[in-house]
Amino acid sequence: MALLERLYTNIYYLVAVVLFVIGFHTMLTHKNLIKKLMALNIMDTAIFLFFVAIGYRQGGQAPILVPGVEKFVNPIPSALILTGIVISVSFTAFALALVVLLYKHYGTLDSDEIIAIRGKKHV
Amino acid sequence: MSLFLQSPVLAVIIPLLFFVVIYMVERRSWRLRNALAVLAPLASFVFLASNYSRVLAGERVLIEFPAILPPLGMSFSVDYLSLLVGLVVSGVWFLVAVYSTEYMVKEHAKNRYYPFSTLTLAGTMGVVLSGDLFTLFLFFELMSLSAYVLVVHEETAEAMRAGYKYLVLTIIGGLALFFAIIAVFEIAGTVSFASGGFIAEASGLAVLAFYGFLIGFGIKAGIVPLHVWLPEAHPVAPSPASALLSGIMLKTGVYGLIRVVFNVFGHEVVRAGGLDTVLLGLAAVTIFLGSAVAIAQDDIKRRLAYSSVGQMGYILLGIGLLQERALIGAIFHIFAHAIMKATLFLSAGAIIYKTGKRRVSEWRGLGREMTVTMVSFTVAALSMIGIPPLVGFVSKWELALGSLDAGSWGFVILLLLSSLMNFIYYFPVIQNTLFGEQHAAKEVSPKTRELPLAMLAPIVFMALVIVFVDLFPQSGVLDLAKRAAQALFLVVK
Amino acid sequence: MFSISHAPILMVVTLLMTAFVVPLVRKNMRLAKGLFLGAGLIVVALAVLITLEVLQSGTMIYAVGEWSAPHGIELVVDAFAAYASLVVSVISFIIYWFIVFAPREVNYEAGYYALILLLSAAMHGIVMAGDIFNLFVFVEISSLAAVAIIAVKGTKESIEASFRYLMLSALGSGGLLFSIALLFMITGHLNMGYMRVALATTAGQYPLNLLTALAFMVIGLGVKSALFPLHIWLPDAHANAPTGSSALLSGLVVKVYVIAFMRIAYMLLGMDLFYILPLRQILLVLAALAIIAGSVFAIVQDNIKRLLAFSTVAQVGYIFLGFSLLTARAVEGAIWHILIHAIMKTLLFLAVGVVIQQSGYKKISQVHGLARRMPLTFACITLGALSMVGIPGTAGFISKLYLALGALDAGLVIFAVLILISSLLSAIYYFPLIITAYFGHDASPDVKEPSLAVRLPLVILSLAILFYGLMPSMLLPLVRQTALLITR
Amino acid sequence: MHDLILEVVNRLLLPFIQLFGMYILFHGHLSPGGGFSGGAVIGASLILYSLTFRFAKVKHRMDHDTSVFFEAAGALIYVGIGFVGLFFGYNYLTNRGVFPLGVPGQLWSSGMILVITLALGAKVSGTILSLFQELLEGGSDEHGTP
Repeated sequence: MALLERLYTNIYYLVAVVLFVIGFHTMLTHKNLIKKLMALNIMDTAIFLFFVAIGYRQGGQAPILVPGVEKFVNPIPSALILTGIVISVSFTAFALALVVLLYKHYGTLDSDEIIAIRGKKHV
Repeated sequence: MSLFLQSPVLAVIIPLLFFVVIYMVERRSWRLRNALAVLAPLASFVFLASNYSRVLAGERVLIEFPAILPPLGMSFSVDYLSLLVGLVVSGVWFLVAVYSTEYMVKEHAKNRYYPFSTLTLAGTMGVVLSGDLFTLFLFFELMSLSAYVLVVHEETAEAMRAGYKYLVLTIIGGLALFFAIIAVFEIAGTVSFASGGFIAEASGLAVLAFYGFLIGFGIKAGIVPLHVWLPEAHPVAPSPASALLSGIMLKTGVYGLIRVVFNVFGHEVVRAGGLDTVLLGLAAVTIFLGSAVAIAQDDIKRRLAYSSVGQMGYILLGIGLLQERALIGAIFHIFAHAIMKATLFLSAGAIIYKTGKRRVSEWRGLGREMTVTMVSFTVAALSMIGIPPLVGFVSKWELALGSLDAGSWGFVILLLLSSLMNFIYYFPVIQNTLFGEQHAAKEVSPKTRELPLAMLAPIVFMALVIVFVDLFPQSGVLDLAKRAAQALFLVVK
Repeated sequence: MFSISHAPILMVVTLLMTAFVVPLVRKNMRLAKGLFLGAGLIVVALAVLITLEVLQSGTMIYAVGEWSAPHGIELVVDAFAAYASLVVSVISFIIYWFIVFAPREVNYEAGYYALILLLSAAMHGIVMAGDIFNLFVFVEISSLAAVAIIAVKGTKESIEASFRYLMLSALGSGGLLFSIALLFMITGHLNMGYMRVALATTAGQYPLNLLTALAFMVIGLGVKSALFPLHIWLPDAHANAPTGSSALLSGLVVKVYVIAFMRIAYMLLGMDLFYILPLRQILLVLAALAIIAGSVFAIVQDNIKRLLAFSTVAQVGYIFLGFSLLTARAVEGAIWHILIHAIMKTLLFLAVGVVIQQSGYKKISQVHGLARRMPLTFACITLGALSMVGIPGTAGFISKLYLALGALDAGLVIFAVLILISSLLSAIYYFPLIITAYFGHDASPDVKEPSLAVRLPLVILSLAILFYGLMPSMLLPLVRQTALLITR
Repeated sequence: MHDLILEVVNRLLLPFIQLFGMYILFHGHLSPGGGFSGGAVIGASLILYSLTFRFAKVKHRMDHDTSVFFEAAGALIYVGIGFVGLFFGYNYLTNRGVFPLGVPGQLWSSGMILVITLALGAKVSGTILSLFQELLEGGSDEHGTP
């Protein structure tokens, strides 16, 4: 029972870790570059969830100090994660641009094939 | 700034400057280039010689630049040993430079040879005149790396191979030295030479450092297990460069060892650590193997190179005995061997220059056409064998006496054995060339005549030195060697 | 009005603003180039001012927006930050110069300049940040810009390399962010000074969190700084980038992440904690592996730029080694090596880039006798290589000297020997290039030296190598102070 | 491709999306939201517009240069406004004491934050659109300004 209790109170962290592992696994096992990118985003999301969960309080509201708001979440993690999201978006956008170019040059999105093509050129 | 104008520093800086100047003017005028290349060692010689009276009065000239490369600092010093070795280096270098102006006419890439020869001189003078281990190391590397250019001068596949071997071993040696120096610095907090040494005891790290020095200097000096580059690198270089490599640059290795044994560790610590046994063992192997292998060589320059290995063993023996008279022999042999080997390489080079024949077996009867050259060769060879009153005899005599003083009969026998082997590999050459019949007269081109003066004069001059130094004790070489050895054994703690 | 205290933020802002303006004036390339160089020069001047100020009156703390710590964002300019931004600004200005005057290698030049300025701004931000999240943001900006300046070349190899770099870099960022989250959980702060104070009491309570955080930190910054087993992206990325980018990436960017790591170690963890945790041993082992493996991989390379890239892996190992040995002289060696390797590797990459541009030869086996056609360039390469090997009289000797002395101070003779072995290995991989170039026989007759303006940076860097090889006293006080910060 | 339903619905929706984006921008200092979220909404609306109507037509209205201009100008305003603090003798990016702060909770309050939010909105929407255009144009002159 204590274990369940503990799991429940840490549910956000738990989910974050599970998401992270899913992302990591996908990234390692899938050959498709787009899927790799999606996996990367899942991992990022997991970390964001983790970070936001640090500052979350059950039933808390947005931390804007107007009358009526008594219980609010810690604003710092949220603010940081906003930045994190921006960074993640830029990464993704840039990576997509590169993927487009890669497809143009190699005609495939399969990482193994790309390596094979590149390897042939070297020989 | 005035510090830089002190004469010992100038003896090092001038060749360095000349390197730059030669590099700049060589495309405009080859005459100026050659003149500068000859002038550089002469200037070094003069600047160093100007310290003669000061040093002989017992003063140790010391110039320090602590600002350069803290925490080690840089310093130059002149004492008896550096004076003797420095004068030998610059003097022989001057003669070889004169010789090379004529010899190199037939060679390619002269614009590379002259500046790098001068740069090597700067390195060598720096090694000899350094006042601490770090300065020594710095110039040692400068010398070794610029000498690489001389080794591979011919650019044949053989030369490149030999050069690469030389380069790798040089780097290994440099790193071993580097390790040893920082270990010394770690132990003692200083790297400046002090009479009697500054290492207190032969601790584990100190012994490790000693082996580092042994490897570093041993590679340069061609001590036997580390000599592998030498018989390949010396013969492939142009003859004047061979003379410099064999006659002079090997000496920097043993010079460094002398400094390490007497001015860094101190002979007492070396003896206490049992390190002299290592030196003696190596010396015995070096003497024996160097001489023995030389017999089997037919290529004259290879034979001379192996002979150098054996001769380095003598000097190492003189150091390892840790005995004053033996050290006199060793220091004197630095001078004697430099002169003898330079004469041998230059005259052998002259023959190759004239006839293109490198093999001893092809030299039959050449002495009739190039009599002066071959007589000089003979004088140097006899001196190598140890015939009195030539210089080679003096060093062997002192070494043998030193061995007796130390109670090591075995080394006397070894010296005699080595002399015998010297005889075996030099005498046939002399016999063949001077007295042999020309068995195939057609092969010798009819134009084989005596050498041009610029090549002949240095050879003859050195041959005369070999003959007369010992006959005129007032020349002071032996005296200087004695004083140097005494100073090294002086313990001031 | 503008007192010296604003200089730190002005450095970042100058570069950022120029980065945004340059694409707007892309129709007028002369103006764009002028702005590009001007910004670089201003930053060099500011860095010199900051350095003098820090040497005179100690650490500068700049609270952005008048919000002071723990809530606000601070720039903490201590001796280390001043030193690092001096190195970054000077070396990157030399590279700017080269990029502007060398033959162009990219299509969209103004964009390229903008990216490089952005990268420089981020690097200055990283070395000065006093707030770990701010540091993270700058790390991200620099990572993106670093990837972009590889991809701008537009060849398929460069795009493939930059994509791989991007993915690994993103993974590293994830790790870094995760570790920041964990550290924030333990300490409740983001300002590194406050975090250290909080850690003093809470580190014992949450050892697992702390260890996990540090593991992710090592992985995150390790990927970005190419610490040995995480270096796999580096050779391709650095070898396929345009010349200026290669120099910038190998000479500075990789090292800035090491600096970030060092700053986190002493500002956030405190060296006591660093010593207690197994971090030091792990880093020592990884650094040793990096030194050996980087050198061994470099030996088998024929492509010159790949060779240089692998050599960077080994050299980063030196910096980590010196830092984690933690004796005063070893740390000084590591700090020297940050500067000296920046000089050497920039010189080598620029010079090799010049060779490739002028002759089209990319491999060691192709450069036969090229030194006769390009004597100055190859003289510079030779000097750089000698310095890499650590020949005394060149700058590379200084850092090796200090590192080896530091290893002996720490009683770890094995690491001193390791440094020597690695020097030997670098000799083995650098000398064939030089020997081939000087002694080969079929020189291509139509290859020429580049213009004077392109040769100038090479000459300046070569002179710097000689100067620091013999007279390092000029920067010595700064290096000493920096080392004191870390080892106190 | 010409899809009537898509176009009509789009025409109807677009003003509301953009208005919402504007709302988020202007209330960035009062409620959850701000420069990035608002800019993203506006940028997304522009992408939607480009997707629905033919690309050439959109290009005529808002070409790549314009989006790049917004991108750079937004960032410049943000960076530039920090200097105002310097001119008044404060640190970079200072708000308090330099700008009128107003009454908390009202639209015109909190000094320069609103200006920054708007600049960021321009920057973000410009960036998103220019990235999209970049991808459409096939990255012929690749420059990935993040």
